[in-house]
Amino acid sequence: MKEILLQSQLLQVLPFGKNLALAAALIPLLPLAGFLLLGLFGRKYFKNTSGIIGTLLLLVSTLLALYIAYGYFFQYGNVNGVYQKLVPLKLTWLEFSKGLSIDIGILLDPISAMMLVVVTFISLMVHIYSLAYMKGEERFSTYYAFLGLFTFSMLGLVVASNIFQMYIFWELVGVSSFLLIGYYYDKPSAVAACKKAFIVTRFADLGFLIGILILSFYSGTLDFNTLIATLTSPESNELKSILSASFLGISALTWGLILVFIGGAGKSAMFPLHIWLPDAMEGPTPVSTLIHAATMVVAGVFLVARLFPVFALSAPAALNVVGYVGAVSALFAAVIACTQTDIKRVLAYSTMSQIGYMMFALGVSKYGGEDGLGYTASMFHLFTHAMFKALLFLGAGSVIHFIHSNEMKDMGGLRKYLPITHITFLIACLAIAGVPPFAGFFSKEEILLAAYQHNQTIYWVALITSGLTAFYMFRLYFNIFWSREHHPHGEHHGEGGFAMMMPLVLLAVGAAVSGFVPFGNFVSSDGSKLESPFHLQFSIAPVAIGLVGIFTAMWLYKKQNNRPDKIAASLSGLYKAAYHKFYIDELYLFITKKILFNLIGRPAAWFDKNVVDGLVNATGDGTAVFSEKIKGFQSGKLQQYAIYFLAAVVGLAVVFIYLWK
Amino acid sequence: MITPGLYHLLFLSISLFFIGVYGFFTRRNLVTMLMSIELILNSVNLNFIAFNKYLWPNRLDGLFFTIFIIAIAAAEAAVAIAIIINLYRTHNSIDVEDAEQLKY
Amino acid sequence: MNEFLTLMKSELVISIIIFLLLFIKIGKGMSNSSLLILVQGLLLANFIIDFFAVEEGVLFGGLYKTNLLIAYQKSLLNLAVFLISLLFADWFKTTNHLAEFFILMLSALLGMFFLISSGNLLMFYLSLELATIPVAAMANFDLQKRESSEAAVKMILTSAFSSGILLFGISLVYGATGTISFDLMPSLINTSPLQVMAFIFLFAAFAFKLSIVPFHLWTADVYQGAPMPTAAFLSVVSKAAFAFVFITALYKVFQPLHAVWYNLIMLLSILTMIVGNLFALRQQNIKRFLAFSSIAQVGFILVGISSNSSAGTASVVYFVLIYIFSNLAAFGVASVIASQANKELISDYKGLYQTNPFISWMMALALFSLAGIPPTAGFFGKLFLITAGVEQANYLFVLVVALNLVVSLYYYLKIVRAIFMDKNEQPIEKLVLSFSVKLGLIICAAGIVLTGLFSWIYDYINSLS
Amino acid sequence: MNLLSLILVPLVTAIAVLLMRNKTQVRWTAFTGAAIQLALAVGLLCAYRTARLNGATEQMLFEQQYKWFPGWNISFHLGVDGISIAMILLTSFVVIAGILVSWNIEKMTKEFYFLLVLLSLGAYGFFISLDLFVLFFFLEVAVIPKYLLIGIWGSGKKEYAANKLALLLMFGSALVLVGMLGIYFGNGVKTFDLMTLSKIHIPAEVQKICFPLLFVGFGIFTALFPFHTWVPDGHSSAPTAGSMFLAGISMKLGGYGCLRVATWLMPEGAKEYANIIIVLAAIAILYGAFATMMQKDFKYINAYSSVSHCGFVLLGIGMLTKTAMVGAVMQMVSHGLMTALFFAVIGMIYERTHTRQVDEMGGLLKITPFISTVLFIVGLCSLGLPGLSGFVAEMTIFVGSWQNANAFHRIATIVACMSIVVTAVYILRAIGKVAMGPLKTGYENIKDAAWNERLAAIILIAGILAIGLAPFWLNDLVSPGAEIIMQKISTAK
Amino acid sequence: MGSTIIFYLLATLTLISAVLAVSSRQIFRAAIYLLFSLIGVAGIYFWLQYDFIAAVQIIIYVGGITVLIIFSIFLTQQAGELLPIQKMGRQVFSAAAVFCSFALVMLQVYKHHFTATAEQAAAPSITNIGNQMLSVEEGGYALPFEVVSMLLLAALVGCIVIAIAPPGLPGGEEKGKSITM
Repeated sequence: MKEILLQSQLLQVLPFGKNLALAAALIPLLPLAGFLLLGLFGRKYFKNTSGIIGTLLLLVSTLLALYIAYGYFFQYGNVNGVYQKLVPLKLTWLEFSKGLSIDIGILLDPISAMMLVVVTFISLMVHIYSLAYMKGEERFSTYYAFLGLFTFSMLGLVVASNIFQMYIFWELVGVSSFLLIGYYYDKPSAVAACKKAFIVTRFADLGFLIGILILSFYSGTLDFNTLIATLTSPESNELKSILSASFLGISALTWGLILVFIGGAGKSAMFPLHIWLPDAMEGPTPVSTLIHAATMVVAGVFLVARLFPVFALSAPAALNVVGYVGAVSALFAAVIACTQTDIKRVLAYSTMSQIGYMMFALGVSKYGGEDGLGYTASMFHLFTHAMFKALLFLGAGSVIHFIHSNEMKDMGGLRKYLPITHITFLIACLAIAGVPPFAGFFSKEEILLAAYQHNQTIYWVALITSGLTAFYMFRLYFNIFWSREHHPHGEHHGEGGFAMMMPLVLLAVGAAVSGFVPFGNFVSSDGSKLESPFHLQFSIAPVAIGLVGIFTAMWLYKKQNNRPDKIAASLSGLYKAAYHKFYIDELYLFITKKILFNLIGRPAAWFDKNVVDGLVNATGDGTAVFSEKIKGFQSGKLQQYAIYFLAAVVGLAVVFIYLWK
Repeated sequence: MITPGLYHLLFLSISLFFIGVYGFFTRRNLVTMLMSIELILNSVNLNFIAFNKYLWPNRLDGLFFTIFIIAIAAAEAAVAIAIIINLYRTHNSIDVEDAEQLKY
Repeated sequence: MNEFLTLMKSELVISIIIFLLLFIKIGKGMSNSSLLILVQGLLLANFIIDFFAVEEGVLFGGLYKTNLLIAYQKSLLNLAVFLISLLFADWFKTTNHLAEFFILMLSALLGMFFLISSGNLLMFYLSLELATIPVAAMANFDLQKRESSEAAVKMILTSAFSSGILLFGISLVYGATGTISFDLMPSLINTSPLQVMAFIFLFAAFAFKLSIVPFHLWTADVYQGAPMPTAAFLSVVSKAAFAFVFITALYKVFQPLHAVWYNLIMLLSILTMIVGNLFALRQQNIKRFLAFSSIAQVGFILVGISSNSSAGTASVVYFVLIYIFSNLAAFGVASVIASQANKELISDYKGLYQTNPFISWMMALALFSLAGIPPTAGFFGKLFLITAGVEQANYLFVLVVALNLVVSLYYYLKIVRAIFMDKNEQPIEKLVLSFSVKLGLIICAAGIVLTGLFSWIYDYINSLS
Repeated sequence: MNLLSLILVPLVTAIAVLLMRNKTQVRWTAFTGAAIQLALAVGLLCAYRTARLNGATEQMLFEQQYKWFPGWNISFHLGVDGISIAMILLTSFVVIAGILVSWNIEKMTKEFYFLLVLLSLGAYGFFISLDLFVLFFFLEVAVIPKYLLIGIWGSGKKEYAANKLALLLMFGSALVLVGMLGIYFGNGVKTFDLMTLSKIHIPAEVQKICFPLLFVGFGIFTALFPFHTWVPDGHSSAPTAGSMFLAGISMKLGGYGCLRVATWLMPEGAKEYANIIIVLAAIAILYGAFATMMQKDFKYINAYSSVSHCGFVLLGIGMLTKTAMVGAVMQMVSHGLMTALFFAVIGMIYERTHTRQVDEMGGLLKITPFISTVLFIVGLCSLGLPGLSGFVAEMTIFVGSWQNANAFHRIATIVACMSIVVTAVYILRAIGKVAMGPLKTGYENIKDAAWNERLAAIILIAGILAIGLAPFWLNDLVSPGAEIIMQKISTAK
Repeated sequence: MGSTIIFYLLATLTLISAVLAVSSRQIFRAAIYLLFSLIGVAGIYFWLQYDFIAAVQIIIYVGGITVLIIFSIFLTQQAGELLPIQKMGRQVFSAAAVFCSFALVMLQVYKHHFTATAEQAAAPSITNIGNQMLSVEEGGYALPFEVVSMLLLAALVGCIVIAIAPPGLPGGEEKGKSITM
């Protein structure tokens, strides 16, 4: 098979290291193998061992990813101080026309190498965690199969060398997310949630698709490297034509990029396409960790980062859109997060808010050099966020595992029962609140700095959000672990053993120390090294505002009291609106149910049934009626027949003698 | 008084023809309808003879046609009458309007 | 004398059979079943003999003509009559007048042979009467039935009337041209109004025999009332013969009036198809239904005739061959059911498939062939008719013709639906098929399927015309 | 490779089916025939590729020509190119799956299989014939089996549906007939031979009349709006295998005809009417999708979705770019496999739950994991999930459509793209109601798929995956054919 | 002049009898009027000097067919009963149709310029007729003669079967008697 592919020149392998290509290819393929193995035979043969199989396969993947990342960052990736974009493997998957083809390939550059590590690592953590968390589930092997599918898809997405390849895996990620959210398929709420997630992201993907069509049409390629090269070199004809083509006064390039961004916004739950994310918490908690906190939701950020040169160099207007959407989402989600009582929903809104951070960091960034700080910061935050948000979710998972409820009101005082969870959760909270020296502090600092340098409005929004973040995280923390005393009922089953604790601890370490990674050395907008400056005086304000948030939360929630209710009452309008997520869901429901269904779907069905069908039936009925009408000619009267006979003869004679010669 | 010629004969035969046709259309008795048919055939005969006499006397085609028509008329009449008699047996009537069972 | 024997072989054989039957009848008489077997044997022999020593020639100073195509056409008619003798065995066995029936039928067949071979208007007229009057008598052979006598009366009187019209037309043609010979007429005929009128009078008689709308009104009534074999004979043999002679008349004799008759036929073919289809849609009685369906089929034949080319002739002859198989199979099945179960309504056919799968399939096959659905031969037949006919026509005409195909499918499917799909508490009980009926149906089925697929059949006809 | 075998095998199978004595024999005979045919189809693919690799450059390979009605210049002319082979493969997959799925038919088994095989015979013949007349012959051969299959073994308003289907399809073929004759007499040579016709220039005024006739005629088969009305009723009333054949094979006859006959022979006509085609196709796509959203009957859902999906085929053809045309062929193959599988699954579910109302089902994933999994796969394929065939086809069409750089084509493409969202909505809604949610009472004891159903599903899924995972082979197969059609179009005025 | 008057007299007789034959309400009288009309036509043949045809007309029509008709009237009609009157609408419509057709045909006939042959006339003598009737050569009528004889035979057979009443019908024979020729 391989020979045939090579012969037909569909498959290209860089001359440079077959091992690298193989290793890189194996990273996504191993989880895929896990999916196939467990999906096809898991129920029958690996009922109990599927978790181990999946985990082991992923472990290998993780090691390979580390190997690749190490090799890339420290051995061959950096040529003359600039990180190269390497394509060790490329398979022509579907050729539309000359030059325009979907290739399945592997693109290695700093962000994809970084993402490989993040995805495999978080996924591995989740795999391990799930060994205990999902133990005894009926569809245990299916679960691991789906996890494998998701990991495969996500890895395929991050290494995509071709924009269409990214779209392919983008969709696959969506569907694995759908399957995992709907894991508890007999719960109607889960079914609704998974459908919602899929459809909303699908809607956004429509934008992505059309964006791809626009970009590919003008650039004549789907390959990322070529695409970026053509659309960023000012003298290329392609760039000229895409800039000169315009619709509603906006250039085709801007349109294309905005549409692509809509796809990213959908997946990353940016306002107003965020509505699926909170509902997606219906899935098992480890799934939320993996998909809806650490990996899939940052795909949008990754996408913008992937096309960043084009955004930054050729379509700053589109980049502005990215920035503002990110900022709005960050603030918006933070406000809602303050009011939610379901702990996973709080975390979900927090995720949305943090991704907003990453987005606007990209939005305020420029290409190259010092101005590219936002880009580096965004990626940095992506990296650290993955750690602490995964930790938060897994911690929440432990809590839910213990309590069997998602609601804050059922919790409180758990610090005694769940000590490890408590500590790790606290670390994560500190990290996300931006308290030094935890990871979040460093990445957030850079983002705020970048925003401060380029866009003051966004900076202030970000600052407020930062305070709110600290507040709602500690609201959560205090509500779970402090507040009222817990009175456990029924049997007591500890923290869930080693399998659940080990990921927590590992991630806590990550959340604690990953901020010290000199990120700018590795990831920057133009591939060259970026010294990330550290301004002590600048970080006072964010840290201060974060501490204010933490202490407010402490004041309100550490002990059970009625202060929160009072405040909620005094802010009743705002509180209610935020509690109801600003009624965005209702708005969507109105649009879909009332407008789409009633104004388009129903008329279409009606039209089909009555007009189109009706016409056909009417033709039939009309013929029958007509046939009934003329039956009088066949009256059975002999003499009438003779009269018709004569009349016909004479009539025809007249016609042909006088009229129709 | 004009000396009779071809056109007189044709007028006669065509009149006879349409008198027969009229009879065929309006007579309700089957036997009288048959009589109308005989009138029609006679008019045709007259036509043939007239054409033969006035236009094409070189050959006797018209004459022979007439002879054969007369023979056929006899055969036809015989069969028709047989059928009518049978109809009379089954319907007990030879009114054409009683034989209108088959229709539409 | 030898010449007479070879050229008029078909007619002589038929005459001999007629006289043979006459003697048998006058003499001791035979039981119906043995007589039937004898007749079937004779007709088979006749059919086979007719294939040998076929020659072309002219007799009686031009009154009688024959050539290979005419001989082939006669063979087709022979075949049809033979099939009739097989398929309607059930009816034949119950009648009191079997020999007479065949005498009349063969006389009519003889008339048709002379008709096809006729060389002048007198022969044409006489053989036309010979082909008609016995059939009218045949229509009355269900002597006790009211419908039968009504049908016979309608047939004899309307055909007498149409003969009157025909004769009137002939006399005008004679007056205008001074000849009744087909050979001389083409050079003498022109488009003067009188001749056009005379032609239309003549045409009306053809139209009457072929049941072209609006001269078709007798058809359904007669088919419905007449005994099954008579109806089948009328709808298949008689129509075929008149179609053949119609072609000769139009293509050879009235060629100078082509401009007139082309338009006339185009107009009437559309009218015939539409009216035939519209009436067939609402029929309940199978015989009446088949009558209207055959009217619609004639519309298609007219399309082929309108081509005015040898392709037209070939396709008409070919279609007639297929039509013989299809229509006779349909009539045959209807006859089995009518004779044994005494049911003639389409609604009685509901659930037939449950009890009688064989005849159900035969009926379906026949109907599909009539509807022109491949792989049955009807598809080819219709398609070639249309192809031949549309060569000089416009798209609209072709479209109307094609749409009529769709409408006709609707009512053929109605019967198929009744047979195969509709539920019935009391379906027709299991019927016993005699050997001859089975044989007849199988021959028809083979014909329906193979005539189309074996293209040499068409090629042969094409080479004749 | 003798192409005649593609016709003879079904023919022999059909006759053998009639001769068998009991139902088991009938089933195995039909199955064997279908299996041989599948092997032949795959063998044909291999032989074709080998021949091409060995440098065969003719447009059609394995050509055969027999005399058939030479008086009309008709010949039994057979030959295949990549497009035909793709369709033949599709047919053989669907046929064998259809036969397997119908394993439990007890009512008139022999007749049922006979008609199925006859239908497949029509399809095979259609795809390999290179003579318009022969093509038309096989097109119509397939009509009556459909009618009987629906009318006898169907359910619901089966007689109405069967009638409607037969009449509308006949209406379509009537239009084809007129167009065909128009070409025959309009080309000056009086030939039905496609290869000859493709080389001569049919006068523009003839094309202007015949193209719409042929395109609409064939279009009716492939659910061209507004002549699609037979699709919902026909599909939903048919027995499972009937629906599979209808949607999987029969509708493809139309698409193939539109491409091979109308577009290829009459490029000027195609150019003239391309915009109308696009508008109709776009309407069909979106309108079909919206109409699907409102359906409650499972079979109607898939039937309407077929309208929508087949709209893509016509859109791809109407766009008149090579890529879109390749996409159209791919969509035909893909939709054929997918919709056949979909109907198969619906049939399996219906046999177990005895209802087709999605509201009355629920939670089937719990008790019938195999069937439900297949339902998921086919649903995802329908909504265009990468890795499954639907995605490949649709994306090819989109990319190809987008190559027309003007607002009209752009809008049509975007409209078509929008349907993928609507598709997601109705597919997920259906799957959600049927497979997910709490298990409805009364279904606790139903059994999962039997071996024959599993095999059928696996065969079709294999086809779907073969295209979805490795589309390049199909692309390679189809592209040269599309290229030739495009060449004709680009040289036309 | 005399022959002219005779022609007009014969023509008048023929037409008036014909009109009466199709309008009389007494069927027997109608038959007699038909007889007169046929005799009138025979007279015209005489007048045209086609004696043979005139004789045939009288023998077959007057002697044969009319008698046949009168017999059938006796067989099927209660004597003295008046014939039913056709509906007025039908009468008017028929008359109109007939008149229009008549007008058209007459118009065409009168407008048409008939040409006549210049060749020598053949005498319609019995010898000529007899010779031609049995000749098989060009201009002979042996074959039509045969055809007509076959027709008469067939008609005879048909008449016998049909007119002899089967058992069970009014006027039928006794049950069980088979009908032979």
